[in-house]
Amino acid sequence: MTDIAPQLMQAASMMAIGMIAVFFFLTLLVAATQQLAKLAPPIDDSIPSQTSNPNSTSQHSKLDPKLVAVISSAVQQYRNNHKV
Amino acid sequence: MTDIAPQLMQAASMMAIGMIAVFFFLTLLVAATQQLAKLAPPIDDSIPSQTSNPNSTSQHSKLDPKLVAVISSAVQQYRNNHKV
Amino acid sequence: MTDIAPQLMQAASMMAIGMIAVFFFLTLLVAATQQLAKLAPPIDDSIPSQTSNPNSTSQHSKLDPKLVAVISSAVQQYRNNHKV
Amino acid sequence: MDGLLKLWSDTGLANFEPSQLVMIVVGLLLLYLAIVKKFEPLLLLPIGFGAVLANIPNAGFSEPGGILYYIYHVGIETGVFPLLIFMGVGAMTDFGALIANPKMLWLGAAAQFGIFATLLGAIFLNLIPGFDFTLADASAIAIIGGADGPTAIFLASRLAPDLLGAIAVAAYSYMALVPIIQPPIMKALTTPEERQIQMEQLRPVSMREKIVFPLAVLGLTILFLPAATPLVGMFCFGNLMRESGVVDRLSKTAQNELINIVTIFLGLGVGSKLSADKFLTVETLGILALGAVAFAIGTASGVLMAKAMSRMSGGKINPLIGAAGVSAVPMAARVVNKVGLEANPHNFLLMHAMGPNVAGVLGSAVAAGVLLSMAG
Amino acid sequence: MDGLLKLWSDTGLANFEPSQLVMIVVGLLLLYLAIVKKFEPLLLLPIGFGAVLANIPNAGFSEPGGILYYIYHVGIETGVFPLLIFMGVGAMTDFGALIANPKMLWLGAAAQFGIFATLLGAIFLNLIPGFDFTLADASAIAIIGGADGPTAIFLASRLAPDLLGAIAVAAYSYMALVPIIQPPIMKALTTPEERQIQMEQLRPVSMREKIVFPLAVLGLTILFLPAATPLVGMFCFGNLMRESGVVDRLSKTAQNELINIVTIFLGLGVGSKLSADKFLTVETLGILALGAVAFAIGTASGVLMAKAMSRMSGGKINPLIGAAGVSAVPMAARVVNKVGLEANPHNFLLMHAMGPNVAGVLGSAVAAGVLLSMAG
Amino acid sequence: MDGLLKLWSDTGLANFEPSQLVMIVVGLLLLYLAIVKKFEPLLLLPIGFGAVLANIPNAGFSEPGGILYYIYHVGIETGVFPLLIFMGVGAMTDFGALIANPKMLWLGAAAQFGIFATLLGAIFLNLIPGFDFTLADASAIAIIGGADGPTAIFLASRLAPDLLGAIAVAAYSYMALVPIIQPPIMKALTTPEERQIQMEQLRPVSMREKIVFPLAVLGLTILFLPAATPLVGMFCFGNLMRESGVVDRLSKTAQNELINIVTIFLGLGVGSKLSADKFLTVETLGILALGAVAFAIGTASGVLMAKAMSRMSGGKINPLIGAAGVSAVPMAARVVNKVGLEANPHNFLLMHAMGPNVAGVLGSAVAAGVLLSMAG
Ligand code: NA
Ligand code: NA
Ligand code: NA
Repeated sequence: MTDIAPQLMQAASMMAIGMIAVFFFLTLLVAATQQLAKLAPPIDDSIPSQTSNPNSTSQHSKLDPKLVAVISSAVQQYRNNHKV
Repeated sequence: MTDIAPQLMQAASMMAIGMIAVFFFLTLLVAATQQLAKLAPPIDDSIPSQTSNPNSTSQHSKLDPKLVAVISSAVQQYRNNHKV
Repeated sequence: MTDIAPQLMQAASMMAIGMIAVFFFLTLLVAATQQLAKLAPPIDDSIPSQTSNPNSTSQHSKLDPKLVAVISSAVQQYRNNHKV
Repeated sequence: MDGLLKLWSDTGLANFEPSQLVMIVVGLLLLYLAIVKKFEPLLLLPIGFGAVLANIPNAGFSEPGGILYYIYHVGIETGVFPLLIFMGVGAMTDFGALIANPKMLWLGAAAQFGIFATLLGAIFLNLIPGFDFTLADASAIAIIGGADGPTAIFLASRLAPDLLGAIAVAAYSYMALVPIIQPPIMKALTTPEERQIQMEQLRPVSMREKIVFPLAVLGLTILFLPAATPLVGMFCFGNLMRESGVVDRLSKTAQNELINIVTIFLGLGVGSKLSADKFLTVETLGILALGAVAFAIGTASGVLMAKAMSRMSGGKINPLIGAAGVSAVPMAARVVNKVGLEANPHNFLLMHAMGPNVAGVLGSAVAAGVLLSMAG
Repeated sequence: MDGLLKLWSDTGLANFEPSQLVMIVVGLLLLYLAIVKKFEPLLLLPIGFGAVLANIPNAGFSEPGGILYYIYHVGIETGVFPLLIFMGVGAMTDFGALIANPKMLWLGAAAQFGIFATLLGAIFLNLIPGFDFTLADASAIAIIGGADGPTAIFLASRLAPDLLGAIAVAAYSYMALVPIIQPPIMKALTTPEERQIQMEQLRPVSMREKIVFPLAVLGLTILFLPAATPLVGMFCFGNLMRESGVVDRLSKTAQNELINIVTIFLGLGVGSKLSADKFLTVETLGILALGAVAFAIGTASGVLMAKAMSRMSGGKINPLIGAAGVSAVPMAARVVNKVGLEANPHNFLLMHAMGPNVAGVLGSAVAAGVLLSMAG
Repeated sequence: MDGLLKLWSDTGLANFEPSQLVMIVVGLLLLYLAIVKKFEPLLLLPIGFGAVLANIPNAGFSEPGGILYYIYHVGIETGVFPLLIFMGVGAMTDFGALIANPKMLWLGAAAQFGIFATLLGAIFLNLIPGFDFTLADASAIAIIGGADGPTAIFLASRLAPDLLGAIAVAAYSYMALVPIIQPPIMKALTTPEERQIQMEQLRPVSMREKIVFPLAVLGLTILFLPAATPLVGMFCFGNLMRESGVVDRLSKTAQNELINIVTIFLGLGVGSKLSADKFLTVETLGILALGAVAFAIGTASGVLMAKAMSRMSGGKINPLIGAAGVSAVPMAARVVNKVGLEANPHNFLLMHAMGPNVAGVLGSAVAAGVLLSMAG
């Protein structure tokens, strides 16, 4: 059995330093992000993060005007053809 | 004129061996595929290979419900606008 | 201060030659393009260059027949569901 | 004045060698075939343009530092581009018709006789002074009979890089000519009654069969012909991505953007091999002649095999579908459908011809493996 | 006859070594996990297929001249492919939830304890005869606890290329197993009351914050941990392309075609490292065991940190979301949502778990930087 | 403790050289211009980000093994990336307006005077101590006046790689500044009456003309200026793919995914050349000054040429369109349209300005060929 004591010491030291570094770094980032919120004014372009996922439900009220035009025309054609 | 006899012998031998190899290989594949058909139970996900080409005709009866909703809404708008 | 006279001479010569070359080349291209117009008969596939930009407005009269079919069917479904 | 002289001394006008001019005309001819005649334009247009670029005096496109040089050495010499094309083709291929009727594989096997007969023919050509094909050369030429572009390019890059340009041009040209080459042979070898045979509708194929099939193909290749695994492996990888249904975004990219990008580069790179000293030789004439022979023999042997199978099956197989065994997907299958419709306006053979058609891809990949193993 | 013998002497049948057969079975097992069990199929399908190809006798896929050889050396040895994946992931990542509630970053920090505990564990394994991990090896193994595929591959390519295959397989496998590994730990460490905590809706986040955030992350990395800048830099580049709103066509390509192309090649290249001599070792068993430990410890430390933060905040934080700190985006966040719904059918934690989830990506990139800096 | 010290000794904080900090600020400035001012964001965003990454101490992005190192050497040093961009731009370009009115080519020719005047100016700068531009340097700087990004990058990579970063930044910045630089010059050199001239509608152009045109351009380039064929050839290849109508899938890929992928890499690679020792020099100031001069002279000479042509044609040509001859597609044409509308609200010059605009691309590619041939 090899003597793993020195390696263990090193690994333990890396563990301690690593966790310190990670927490130190991310704590700085917490602070920076909080500052960021203060600096960024609540401008118009604010968007709720809740709805930023791409699978948002389709919104009935806001139809693409071009699509509406196409459909309207189609309805017209349909009526003409079917003598409604 | 060079003596191509040895080359011809080699080529003829490659022809014979090649055709044997191709038939041997594809015959094994015939057998394997037939076995495969026996092992694969006729499960729900079976799809007729006839209709697996991408240019299949559109199916009237199965409309995307979202599209129907959009169109219904468009029709509604169209009616309101045109006082049908 | 370095003596830049030889470099200047070279640059001036490149300027003269360069402009001559550019005009010579593009003049040849003018001639070639004019010839091209004579050779290319005014065939059916001629398209006005004005309308070749991709943002052309949608054309009401030419609807994709498949879309019309889908919409017609949707209108039918809509009517059935809404007892118009 | 020195400047103008220097500029003049660099012009194409002052430097053209006649052979380069001829090769540029060859390139323009390929562009004409691609654009006006619609001969396999996806490949022949980039190949033709590459041929033009490669033969410009003093431009250095295919010398170290030139873009065609990099494209060729990075993508074709290594074999990477044809293999990626093969992966994309695998992702586009539906083996359903073949799984439903696996005996069609024999048609794909028979049609490979075009390859091996051409191998013999190439050696026979050595009887004519001026021809001196090695066995490796002959093998690379013979694969034209496989009617499969990436297979031909891959094999030529391994066995006869000097002939690569001519072989690729011949392969794609004859694939485009399939509607002209095949019908007379198909009609000469079949009776009107045979051509009218209607075939039974194919059984449905389960998703599970479609997933296991490429693995079975790869498994057999591993066991019996490892030399074919680069081609077969990448093809089956593409097909497995397609059929597994769990990596649709990868499959779609392999079928579209990736294969398009590689096609552009593959074409340019192949075109860069159309240099005068490699192409304007009597060998090229031999390759073009042998390629036509290969397609004709492959078609004939496919039809004859189908005829034999038709008799053995009691007339359930329309012998026309044997012609699709040369691959040339999907052109050959469409030709079968067309000739079938001429004989019987209600006889749609397209789906039945897809079986031998994709079998032909496997068959020529196997043949390529044999050639690589024995002549490589 | 000589020809047939030569052909036979080249077959897989005549050349298989048992270890290659075993590795092909391993590859098939990965394909099974990917296709049937839907274990991270985007990576495990190409990895599995690459493993099969790489172990074919006489095919030379991963020897000079073979396609997997080129893929590995061009894209993985250089670190380019994992970095491009990371760029694409950055372009897909919405930091909105994290910016709205930056304290979630501490959960992403706590969960990295899984990494460092595993580092110690890997060295402890050296007590068992047969194991002899260096500190670099141990670091590469430990990063499995980061639950982030490209980070693991990048670090392994730098610190322990021989272990790359096993590490990548372990990382993706355990990421796929997150729904099985995490819930018991989450339930064991929380009370039913804690699991029912509903969290306040997140505030809206301005576009400006979203643009500056990746630059702030990069800035801090530059100042304090340059060794992490390859990963963090490419990630932030992708995210900036996404959020800036001025290069949508680049952002879309980075999120789709480019990442798909690179994923195919990354998977094949990683698979090519699954050779018998590298994978069929006792080390692989150790790596698989340590990987499971890493995930479990990371989950536990995330949950415990969240528990502490919950108490300090007066019960405004549901401790379940700590489990998302391991990253495994978006699987871990979905698991949090699911376990939350079990406790309270009206409690949708998904968006709240996205904060720690993307924090975990940053956390493990930072941890990777520390490991690179200290063991590299 | 040793570990913490080592970590500290690696931080950016402990290693920053002031010049690196300045370059990071330059990178951030480019990001600001790209995102907030919308200055050619497709290129300046990646360039700016690349500049930030390349100047991180101890990160090694642009040293062997770093991702920017590979990107630069594989794609930019070889000239491959700018040529692929040029191919994509060719596939996006509609020569219809130019074919309908080929005399517009003279405007594209005249505007190249900006290039050659700048060449002289760069040599004159050598009178100032600190400047020591070679003729190759001066040529690479002068091409900024071509107002064409890939042409400038390609030429700089061949003639003056050390100046590549500054040249590319200047080229793209001034292209973005076209709406500010050009209008005063255009107004100063034209009378209100001239600016109100309405032009006749352009004749329809047949598909055949559009197909033959790129081949004619290439043909003339081959005959008279082979040095320009890399640029012109790839451009015409892209255009032929577009207009031939037979390879739409290749053309679409060249216009979208491929050009997007290459743009990301090109930008990062150019940014990696923005290192302190190459950029923080008095030469950069000279390049920025010369670039502005080049744009101004190019605009002026284009307008003056158009003015002359207007008089000769009896007032059928609006001299404003001469400004579009610098290229900067499509920005310069839009500026022409805008200035024209100011003079006459019913005067839409956009389509008429597209002719000189695309002529300017050809003109500067030809000029680049002359410079390569004489200074290379
Ligand atoms: Na074939
Ligand atoms: Na993580
Ligand atoms: Na220009």
